[in-house]
Amino acid sequence: MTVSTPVHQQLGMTDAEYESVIEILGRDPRPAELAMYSVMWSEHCSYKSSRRHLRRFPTEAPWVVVGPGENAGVVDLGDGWLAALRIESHNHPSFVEPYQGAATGVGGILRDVFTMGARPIALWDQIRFGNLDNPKNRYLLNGVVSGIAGYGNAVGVPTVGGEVEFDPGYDGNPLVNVMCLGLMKREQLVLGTAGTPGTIAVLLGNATGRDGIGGASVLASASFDEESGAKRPSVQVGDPFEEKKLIEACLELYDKNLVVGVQDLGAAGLSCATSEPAGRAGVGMEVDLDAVHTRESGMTAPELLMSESQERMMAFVSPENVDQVLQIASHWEIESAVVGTVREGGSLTIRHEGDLVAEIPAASLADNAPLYDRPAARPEWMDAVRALPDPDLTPYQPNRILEILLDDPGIGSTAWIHEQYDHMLFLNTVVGPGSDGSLLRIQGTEKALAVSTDGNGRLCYLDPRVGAARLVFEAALNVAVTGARPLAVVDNLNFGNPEKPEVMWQLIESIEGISEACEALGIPVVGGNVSFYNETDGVDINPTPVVGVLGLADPMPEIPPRLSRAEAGMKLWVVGPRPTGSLAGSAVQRVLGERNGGSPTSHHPEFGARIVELAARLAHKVAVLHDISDGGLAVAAAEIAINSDVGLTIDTEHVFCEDPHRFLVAGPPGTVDLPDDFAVEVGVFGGVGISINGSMIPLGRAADLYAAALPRRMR
Amino acid sequence: MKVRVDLTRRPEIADPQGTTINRALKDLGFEDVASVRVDKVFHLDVAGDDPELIRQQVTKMCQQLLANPVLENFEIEIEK
Amino acid sequence: MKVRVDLTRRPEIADPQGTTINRALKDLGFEDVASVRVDKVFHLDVAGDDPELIRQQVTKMCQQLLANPVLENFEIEIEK
Amino acid sequence: MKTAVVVFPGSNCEHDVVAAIENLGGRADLVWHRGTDLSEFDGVILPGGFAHGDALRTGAIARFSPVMDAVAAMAAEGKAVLGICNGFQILCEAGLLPGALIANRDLAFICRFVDVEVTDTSSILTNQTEPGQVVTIPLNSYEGNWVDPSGTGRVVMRYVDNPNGSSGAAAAVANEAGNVVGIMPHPERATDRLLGSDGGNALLGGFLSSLLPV
Ligand SMILES: Nc1ncnc2c1ncn2[C@@H]1O[C@H](COP(=O)(O)OP(=O)(O)O)[C@@H](O)[C@H]1O
Ligand SMILES: [Mg+2]
Repeated sequence: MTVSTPVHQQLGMTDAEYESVIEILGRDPRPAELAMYSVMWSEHCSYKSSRRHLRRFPTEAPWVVVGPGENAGVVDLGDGWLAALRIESHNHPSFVEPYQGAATGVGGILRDVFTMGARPIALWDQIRFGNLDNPKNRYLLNGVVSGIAGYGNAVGVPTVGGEVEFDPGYDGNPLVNVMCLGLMKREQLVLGTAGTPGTIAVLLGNATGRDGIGGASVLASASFDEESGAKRPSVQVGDPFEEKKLIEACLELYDKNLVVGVQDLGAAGLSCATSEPAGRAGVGMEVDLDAVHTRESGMTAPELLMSESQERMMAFVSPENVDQVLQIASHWEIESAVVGTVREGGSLTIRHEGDLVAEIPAASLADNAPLYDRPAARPEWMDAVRALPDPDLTPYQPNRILEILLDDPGIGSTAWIHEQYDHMLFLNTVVGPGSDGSLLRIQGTEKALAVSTDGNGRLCYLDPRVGAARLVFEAALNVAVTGARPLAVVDNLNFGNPEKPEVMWQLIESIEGISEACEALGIPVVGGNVSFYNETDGVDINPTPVVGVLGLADPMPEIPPRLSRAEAGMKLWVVGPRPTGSLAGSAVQRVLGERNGGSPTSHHPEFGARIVELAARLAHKVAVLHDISDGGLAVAAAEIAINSDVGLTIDTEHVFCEDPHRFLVAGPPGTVDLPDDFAVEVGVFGGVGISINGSMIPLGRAADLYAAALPRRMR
Repeated sequence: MKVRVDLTRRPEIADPQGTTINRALKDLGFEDVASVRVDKVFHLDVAGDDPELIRQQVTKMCQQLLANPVLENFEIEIEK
Repeated sequence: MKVRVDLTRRPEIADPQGTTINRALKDLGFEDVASVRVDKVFHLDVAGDDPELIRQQVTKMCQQLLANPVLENFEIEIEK
Repeated sequence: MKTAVVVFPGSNCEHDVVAAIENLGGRADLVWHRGTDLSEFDGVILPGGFAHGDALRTGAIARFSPVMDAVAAMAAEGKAVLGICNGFQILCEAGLLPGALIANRDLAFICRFVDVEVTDTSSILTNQTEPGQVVTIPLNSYEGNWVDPSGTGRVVMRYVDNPNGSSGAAAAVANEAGNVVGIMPHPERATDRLLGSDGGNALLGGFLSSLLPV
């Protein structure tokens, strides 16, 4: 940037936005005030391009305790138990520094959840990269996985599942999303409110440094280009040890009922942690920046207000409890400081070194944030792409195609990833990574929670509405095959540059698709996140909405289905609509090097819901349930054979088709009663290989390909 | 030749480990310690006898693998 | 005063990191690298102006906390 | 008979250990690392986790926690002292067990079930098992690679297929008397078939049966 650029533009603000600040204040903003508006009104913090479209989501259900808008969604599990869930992206920071970017992403999503009063019990990661033949992508995958492991393992929250996708579209713009689930008793629920006048604001945790000044907000609100290197100094370093102490300290505060509200410090740091709780409570606040404990000397007011130093929380405490709060902080060996007092009226008044540095309406940072209705238009390339023919499979034997699929890093085993994550801590993980949804028991109850997270940029590129809807149905089915019924959805919308009408159209269509599916399944969206500007040198990523579905199994199946429970002599059935045979957007199309194209098979709302319910019921009776997704029936069936170490003979058509609402069942003949209107027997277990319509792979070879697909490329 | 490569963390980047070690030293009664920073050193044994060539080579290694420019600077010393 | 403490791994102790980095360097085509050892350095800032006293103090820190005699030796250098 | 489970800042397996002990009919209480009096306890377990964030070296700082004098005293009295994962690392740093733990051979964190074979039954961990008995328990560590230049460590359990380069494939190590044991995999995570294995019960059962009355 040249020196002559006005400050507000250097801070990423448009002239119009600057004008409305002047209008709100009735004067020119002071530097600290301008800094606050610039971060709070950034795309990342204000959702200014997506807000009006997010209203489309169904968000109500009798079991919703807290919907979108708070730090995390909260749903009622019965018997006094609540679950808190949220998903976040850390795409741009992870490209700049994969280890720290991913690590601080984990730290951030954890804070969103324990801010609500819940103990974080599990994490799921959704990570996307360009192809692994490019060393840069191997470096990124390695750094991101180490970062998630390094932070998640050390902070003591297991990462029990996730999702990984490779596509050239993510070259230069990897996606790193993380979802967190927390558990609490009803009494522990806390909101991000500043409470009533007189309430004291106590800053807990890490000292404030110049970390990530404008980091998340600026990085996540502007596209990459040659300059992105110049943005590097704002890299933040995660400290899981500090976060672990912060979690324990906060949970003790909730137990002892010592806080009226809590707000984590994430993007926009103190600016957000003071203005948002005050805004929500309709009060004002006096803040003394000199009280903030700092890591570096000589920090200016704008720096203190914009710093994104990690592992910090703001607790709002009644005066009589302040001493006890400070004691608990020191017991857990974390720093704490009284930094503010809640006041009548809506004014946020901030002092630094004796000067008044900001005096603004607290609510204006959120409520008056710009709201854009950006132009949207269906890309004109859509028709051509959707008209592309399906790949011709006739030159290939089925076993050859299956070999290629099992050897694909996006389809093969993810053990190389999830064995770097502690996925067993807390002794809840009944079904962990490596199958469909994860199943976590709630000890001391009959209940268990199931989660699956799913995304598919290739499908959403061909049809964002159908693609996004199918994701919700797939995640719901992944949850159902563990014996759970879907309860709620969180979504993470990873898109390109919203200033392009095509990208806005993709966003709106995806939101429509997610909403349709949620309505069909009767589940609400309780939280989410939007990540725009995922483009590099003008090229946008495939539209990549990611959804996480939470389900409740009550009771949990006594012996849950597992991919490893098939035995010789068992039969294999496929349940669901007859496949159309379409290969549009399929894994086969990709691994055969064909251009991503065609019109993906649409979802079927009533049918989708019925299939999910059927799977949830069957899960209490059968040995193996597995949903059909990437690689179609062939890969799903092979995964059962490989995990159970038993051969399998399949005889049916369209084995690589990925049509939605379908799952596999394995069990002894005659013991499983399936609705014969849409259940078909397709195979029998036994023998030394996986044989598809007479074309066979030795079981050992299939297992080796599947196991080595990822590690052999990372060596 | 023996080459020493010092990686030093950029000053503006937080060093949680150093902070924790500093706290531990204080707890042990070492009050006079103002700050602790933890860094890494590589000791390389590189074939060849032209210090300049080796320095160029090691510089490449640092840029490509050994150092993370986002977090740290590197310094190369040809020892003998 | 600024003090530099070098921990050097005892030769008989395996160095997985050094081995891994050495392999990675070879993969990148740096054939001339015979061996890589990775060690830790501490940069301490200690109050006081008597180098000898400070050396004694830092020696204590190393014996008590900073170095693990099973794994490593330490070397103290008073920088200024 | 009561067991102390020490909680250091950064520990994270303490609740799992208590649950596993109680699941076997034992009694266990959490003790914060600043406590100095363990006289009411018959044995002590240092649980897994990341005490002090593994700063400097795993266990290096935790070793100086006030509670460690009491732990050393119990070790000297012949009481049962068990370190699991990070607890193992702390016992080595404290000099209560020989050797030290360094980074895994392949420089990656490893979380998965591993088969571990009993090689020596005269320890508080293995006294209820048979020589050669193989149990399946989860490993969960980055610094699980035990080195012992002194050669004095007594390996009581070894990996069937050494996953991390540990010398002698050691998974669990005891002092001469056998009352102080460090184990790298997590027996408390293998106490219920539903979670994949109950192989840890034989080991924790051994620990409980070896608690001396005060
Ligand atoms: N990045 C990851 N981290 C942890 N577990 C993962 C990751 N990617 C995939 N998994 C696990 O691998 C299994 C298969 O993933 P996926 O193919 O996405 O399942 P599905 O197709 O049923 O949604 C799931 O159990 C998932 O949790
Ligand atoms: Mg699935």
